[in-house]
Amino acid sequence: MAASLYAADPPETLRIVELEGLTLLYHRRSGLTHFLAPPAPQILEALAAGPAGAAGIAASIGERFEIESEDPAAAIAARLAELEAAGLVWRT
Amino acid sequence: MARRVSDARWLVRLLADPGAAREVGDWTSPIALARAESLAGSLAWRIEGQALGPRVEAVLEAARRDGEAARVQALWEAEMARRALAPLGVPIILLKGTAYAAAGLEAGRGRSIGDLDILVPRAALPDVERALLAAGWEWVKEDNYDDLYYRRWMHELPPLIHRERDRMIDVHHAILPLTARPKPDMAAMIADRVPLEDGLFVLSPPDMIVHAAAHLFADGDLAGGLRNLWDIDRLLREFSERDAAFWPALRDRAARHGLVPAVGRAVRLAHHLYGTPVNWCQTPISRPLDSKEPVGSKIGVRHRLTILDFFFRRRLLARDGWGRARRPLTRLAFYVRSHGLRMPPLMLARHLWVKARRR
Amino acid sequence: MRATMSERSETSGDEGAGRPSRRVVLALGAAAASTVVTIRPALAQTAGSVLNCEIPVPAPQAGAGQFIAADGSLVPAGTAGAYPPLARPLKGEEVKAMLNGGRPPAGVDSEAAQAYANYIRRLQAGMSGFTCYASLQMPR
Amino acid sequence: MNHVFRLQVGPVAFRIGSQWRRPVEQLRRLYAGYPEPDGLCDFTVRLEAERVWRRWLRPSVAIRGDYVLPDAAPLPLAQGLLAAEMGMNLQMALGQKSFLLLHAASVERDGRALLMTGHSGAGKSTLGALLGERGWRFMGDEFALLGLDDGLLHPFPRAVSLKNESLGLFDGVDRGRLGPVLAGTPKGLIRHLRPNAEAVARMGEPARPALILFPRFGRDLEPAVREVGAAEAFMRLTQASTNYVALGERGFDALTRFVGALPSRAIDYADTAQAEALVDSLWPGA
Repeated sequence: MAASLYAADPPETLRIVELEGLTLLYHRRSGLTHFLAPPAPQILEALAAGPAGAAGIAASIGERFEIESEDPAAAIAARLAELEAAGLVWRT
Repeated sequence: MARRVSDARWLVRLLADPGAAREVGDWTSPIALARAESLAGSLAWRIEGQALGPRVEAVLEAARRDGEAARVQALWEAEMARRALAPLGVPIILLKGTAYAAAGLEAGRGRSIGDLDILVPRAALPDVERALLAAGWEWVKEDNYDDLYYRRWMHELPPLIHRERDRMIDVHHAILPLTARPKPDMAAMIADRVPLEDGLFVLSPPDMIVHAAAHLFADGDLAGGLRNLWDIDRLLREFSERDAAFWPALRDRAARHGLVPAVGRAVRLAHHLYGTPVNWCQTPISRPLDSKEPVGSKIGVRHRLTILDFFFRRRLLARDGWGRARRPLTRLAFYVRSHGLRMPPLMLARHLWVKARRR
Repeated sequence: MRATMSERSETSGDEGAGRPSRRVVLALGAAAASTVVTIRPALAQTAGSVLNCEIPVPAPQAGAGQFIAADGSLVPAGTAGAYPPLARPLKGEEVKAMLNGGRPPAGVDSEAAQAYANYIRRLQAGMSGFTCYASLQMPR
Repeated sequence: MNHVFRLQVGPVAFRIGSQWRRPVEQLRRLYAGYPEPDGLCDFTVRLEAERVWRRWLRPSVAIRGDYVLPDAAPLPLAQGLLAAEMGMNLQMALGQKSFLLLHAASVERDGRALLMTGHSGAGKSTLGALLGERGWRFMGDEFALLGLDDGLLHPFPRAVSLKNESLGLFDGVDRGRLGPVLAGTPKGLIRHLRPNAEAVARMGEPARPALILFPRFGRDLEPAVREVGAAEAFMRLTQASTNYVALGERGFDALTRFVGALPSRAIDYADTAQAEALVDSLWPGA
């Protein structure tokens, strides 16, 4: 479970528009529009480099941001579950 | 074009012969007809690029885009089902419109696609049901009789709907109700499945035709029949062009599944209405099943419509230029027939009794 | 959606989706907060979903705990001749039967059902259950 | 069908067929002066008896047509005009794919358009119709059509459906523009009002949008203005659109451009005079 790797569709299949700190994302594959709040867009950015697990994503986000969380990997895992339900990431 | 459009012949003619589009004066009726038969997208692709004027073009363009949106949505729903069921390791075979779109077949072009239909081995049904319920699908109806009826006699689970995406899925384990007279060989059908790139499957070409024909003529009341017959026309053309051995393969498969009459009728009516080119010597058309005649023999090969075919044709064309259902008696007859096909008379009586009491 | 709209981004605004030029603080959010909200069609699209959609009586934002008068208007709890809120939302299928003068939902007497039906007829866009009601109203 | 009426409203043409004469006669009177469609009608609406005998016996009108949704109660024949209007709305809501369809009222002044959207009962329809009588060009009170490629608002000036209290606000208009009184409808008392001659004559002229308003009406509300951010406006407009999801990426493009380029405000008002004053104060360049 903890070892699950997640994948996301390549960035060129997503349309992203920023509106007031929220990310509006059009997902070509599903034809659906999603509103994303941080850290969901950052997770998708991290996955653009290839499949990764929650800890790996937390580390990659940590390179670019000061993360404010007691347990980043657990927090990322919770966000991944939401992204998975929306079809934006899946387990490989 | 004729002032009054009293049946669906014009729609059929436009599909079969796109050049006839130039003869159409007022497009209102053909469009209404095509929408009523869920063929607007197919028609729009068929008569594309004919300079029919900006107003007509705008409506056709919207229909083509709609078909594209339907394709994206259907493939997405299939993908979400695949993700939900992947851990089971069970083959998931797409059926009907989603299968045509996923396999990139001409029949999928512009086609409206409603529910997601999938076929799985019967033994896998409980696991599939559990996995779908865990992934956000819910029962559409909670009703004991329907549930029991479905589980005992039908070829599919009661319909499920996804609570977030609002889309229905029909999970089949057979292509006809278990109570229907023909007993298709489901093991053979599943064994012959064809893989797609993403891990999903579709039926083999002959089985795809057998399923479409069974669905059209051995089950149901022919509602939406023109669209289903159009699917058959497109599939027959594409498969027979691709594979010289297609016709004999179709004949063998139809015989194996006990569906020669339905497939024969599908081929005859598709040829008759849509001009499908048919290799009459090698098709299942009315040839006695046990015929030992060599292929090409004149005996038993008939491409003319039977008397019964004419009734089917009458039912298929029963819609006017306002999109209204016509010929109520013919429709009623086919409705009654559809129940007769699904169940033996006693069971049918019980079924209708329970339904009536619940009103 | 509401959760997302109120919970504004913690990244500093000038970064956008691009590469950050300096370290910015990113809050990963409470486990329960939602970070993905999908835009759904404003009209229910399939027959199944229409029969399955739900209408709370009354809508929480219209005043939880209020009673429903015979004409469907909301009145203070305990008003004589008015009916208490329903403990569970009604399914589209039940509402359809009720609006057509058919059988009331299980556990609801026919006069109360009349009041609830009137309440539903008064629903307006934006109130819980309106989309469901509107979809039911749309003729096939 | 026995009785047929063809109607052009802005860029959309309807063919309405009825088994009864009356609804078509009422339509013809209500839409007097509208152009006849030239060629293809985009949508077909049918008013027909639900069962054969219901054509004569307690006649009730089932609303059918190209696009349909699960069964609803039919309307009594006396409300046949309403059935026709609902039938046209239904075709637009389910079948219109050439524009982004917003459930909104729109009016135009100086070549620029004001869009008002909100819950029904928020007053957008009444407000749109009123402004249309007071110097603005009325473009529509029910649906606004946002062009997917040009980003313009296209007029769709159907008859305004005035409900209950709002009827009194239009006492001054030419009586000939009013339809029959329809009592006891699912929405109470309804009377239709034909848009004025200018609105009809210019139904082919789109306008560049300039302001989005989310009005809210309430007798106890203090007049107020609140800025609405682009994200909130986007969200609210997707919920006010019947075809946003169906249009896919084109809808996404059109709507993000729309909310990104325009100011959006929510306004509260307790009477129409307040609303008019608020609109005037917010109108760019006013």
